[in-house]
Amino acid sequence: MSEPVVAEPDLPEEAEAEVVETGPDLSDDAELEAALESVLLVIDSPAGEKLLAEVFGQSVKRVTQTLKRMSARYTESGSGIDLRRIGDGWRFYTRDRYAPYVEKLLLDGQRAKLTRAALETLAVIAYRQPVTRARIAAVRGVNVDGVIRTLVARGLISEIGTDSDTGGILYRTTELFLERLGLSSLADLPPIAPLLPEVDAIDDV
Amino acid sequence: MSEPVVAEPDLPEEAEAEVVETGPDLSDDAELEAALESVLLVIDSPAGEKLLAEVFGQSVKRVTQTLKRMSARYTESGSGIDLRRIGDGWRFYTRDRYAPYVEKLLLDGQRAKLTRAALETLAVIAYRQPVTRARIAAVRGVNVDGVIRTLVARGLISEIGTDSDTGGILYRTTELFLERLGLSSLADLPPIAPLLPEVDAIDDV
Amino acid sequence: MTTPDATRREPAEPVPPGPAPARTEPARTEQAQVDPAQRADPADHGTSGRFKVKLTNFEGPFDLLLQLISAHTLDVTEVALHTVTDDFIAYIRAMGDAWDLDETTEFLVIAATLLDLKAARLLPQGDVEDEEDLALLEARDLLFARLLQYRAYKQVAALFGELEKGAQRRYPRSVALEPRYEGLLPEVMLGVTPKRFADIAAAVFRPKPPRTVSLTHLHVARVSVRDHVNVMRERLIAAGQLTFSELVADCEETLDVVARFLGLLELYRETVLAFDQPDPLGELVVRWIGDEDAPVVEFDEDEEYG
Repeated sequence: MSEPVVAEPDLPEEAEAEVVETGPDLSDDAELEAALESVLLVIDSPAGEKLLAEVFGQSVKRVTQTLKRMSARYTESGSGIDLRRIGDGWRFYTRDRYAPYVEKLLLDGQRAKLTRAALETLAVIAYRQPVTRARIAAVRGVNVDGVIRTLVARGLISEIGTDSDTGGILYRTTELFLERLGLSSLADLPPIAPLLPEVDAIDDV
Repeated sequence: MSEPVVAEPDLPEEAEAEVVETGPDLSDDAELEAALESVLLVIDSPAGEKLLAEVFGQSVKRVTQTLKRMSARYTESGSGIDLRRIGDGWRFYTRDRYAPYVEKLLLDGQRAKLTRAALETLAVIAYRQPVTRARIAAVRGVNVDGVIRTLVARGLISEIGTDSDTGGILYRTTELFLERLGLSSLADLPPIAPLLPEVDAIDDV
Repeated sequence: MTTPDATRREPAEPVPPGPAPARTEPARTEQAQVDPAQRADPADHGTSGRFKVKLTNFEGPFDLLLQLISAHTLDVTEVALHTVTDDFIAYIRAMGDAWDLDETTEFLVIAATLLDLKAARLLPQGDVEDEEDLALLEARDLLFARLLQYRAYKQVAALFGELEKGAQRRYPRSVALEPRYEGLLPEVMLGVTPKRFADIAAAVFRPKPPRTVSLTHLHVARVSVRDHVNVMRERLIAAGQLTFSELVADCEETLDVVARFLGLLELYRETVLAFDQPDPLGELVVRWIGDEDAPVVEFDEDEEYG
C-alpha cells in the first residue's frame, strides 16, 4: 500500500545514464566522433579545432583528424548533414542538394514564431533597454548569444552603441517589435508585476 | 560506430551532380532520410510528421516510418545526435551521455529544475485537465494562485475557458510542458487510476 | 452537530471494518504501537521531546501528514492518521505565526477532523452506533481518501521530476540559421499579447526563491491554549453565542487564531459548546450550552495537543 506504484515509463535513457557515471571513453574513435556530433549540434557559430580539443581534453591533431574523417564519411554516405570547415571553424550545414526542401520549410513559416527562449530574452530587453548581452545573460541565467543573433536577424532588436563602463554592446527593441506587439510606443508596455520573490515561483525554464 | 548517415552507402557518387539538377528522388529511402536530416538541422522547435510530409510531398505514413527508422539507427550506431519525437513533433537532440561536453560549451548547462510545488501542480493539471484552480488547491491542500500564475507565465500551462458550473478558469498543460519533460504526448504518462482512492466524494470537496 | 459524549465511546473490540471502502488492512503490529491510551499517558511526555520528527520542508497539510507517517515508518492507513495527530497539531502550533490565514485554513480543517477522531477514540474498526459515528466515519474516510489522492499526485510529481532530469541532459538543436537561408524567413510573429509579454517578463525577472522553507522559527513562539480557553469561556458565557470571527477578532497573530481554534475544540470536548455552520466554509457560530459555573476541567495541553 505504501509503495510508490507509479509504473516506470519506458525510459531508454536510464540505461544510458549509467554509462555516464564512468563517462564516455574518448580514446575510442567512435566515442570521440559521437561526442563531437553532440557538441556540433548545439554550437551556433563555427568552432575551431583548438576549442574543441580543450572541451574534450584531446590533442588538436587528433580532433582535427577526427573532424576530417567525419566530414568525409557524411559526404560519402550522402547524409543530409554536411560538416564543413568554413572561416575559422567547423559547423553543421545542410547539404546543398536538399536546400530546396529547407527553403520550402522556412517559407512555410516553420521558424516564423519566436521560441520561448527568444521571447524571454526579448522581454528582458524590452523592459531593461538599453541593455548589454552580459546583463541579459545574467537575468536569464543562460547564454543568450544565439538568441540575440536571431532577434537581430529578425529585426526585433538592434544595437545602439556600447556601454561606457563595460564596453559591451547595448541592445534595444525596434519599431518592428512595437508593431508586432500592437503598441504605439514603449510607454504602452504593460507594467510588470511587483518583483517579489514567491515561494511558489518556479525556476528558470 | 557513430554515424548519422543513410543506411545505403551505394549511392552512385558520380550521379550526384546530375541529381541536383532534377532534384533528389525522394521515393528512394536513403534520399528521403538525407532530406529529412537537412530539414531537421534548421528547425528550432519540433516539426510534426504532417508538416514534413507536406514539405517532401510524401505520405504522412512514410515520413513517420522513415523518422522512426532514422531515430533507431542513430541510437543503435551510438551517434551523438538523438532524433526524438517530443511534444508535437520531431527534433534533433544531443545524446544524453555526452551532456557533460555539451555543457562545457553552453553556459546554460545546468538548467534550473522545476520546484516541487510546480511539479505537484503540473501533476494534478496533467491528469485532470481541464481543471480549475480551486480543484487543484483542493487536491494539494494549499493555495496554488502563485504557482499557477508562474506556470502560465512560463508557458507550461494555459487557460482554456471557464468551468460552466463554477465559472472558474480552466487550465491545461501545453506542448512546452511535454517538451520540458521529454514526452511525446500525454498518453505517455503512466495511468494514475490505480493510485487513486475510489471515493467519488473527493470531487465534491 | 449535537453535543458530543466523548466518554460514552470506549475503544471497541476490534470488529471488521465498517462502511469504509475496502483498503489494505492496517498491520496489527502497527496498531499495537500506536495505542492511543499509551500515547495519552502523561508519563510518555515531559523530558522526552515531542519533536522527535524533524521535517525540513512540506507543501501543505497532506504533505505534512504523509511525511509524518513516513517518519514513523508506518504504512498509510487510518491507524497512521491516529498516530500522527499529535505531531500534526504540534507543527501547526509551531508554524502558526509563520503562515497567513489562507495557508492555515486547510491545516485547521484537517486538524479538526483528526482531533474529532481522536477525541472520539474512533479506531479504524470503529463501531457505528448512531448518526454521529457515521458522520465521523465519513469525515475520516474523506480525509483518508484526500490523503491518498494527494499521495498519488505527489508520486507522479516525483516521476515528472525524473523525466525532467532526463530531458535536461538532452539539448535540442536551436541555432541561428545558416546565412544562406536568412532572407527566407517570413515575417516574425510574437504570438503573445502585451499582457502575456509582461507576464513573461515578470517571470524572468522574479528573484529565484530559496529551495527550502526555513523552519528555524519552529519552537519560537509558544501560546497557551489554556489562556485562550479561559478568555473564550468568559466571552461565550457573557454573550451566549459568538461567531468564530468575533472570537478571534482581537487576535494579532495567526498563532493566536490557531490557539483559539484548538481551544474551542477543547471546550467542545467538555461539552459546554455547540457549533453551527450552515454552509461548508460558511461562518462558524459557537454557542455556549454549558453550565455558567461549571467547574473548569483541567487539562494538560501538552498532553493533548503536543
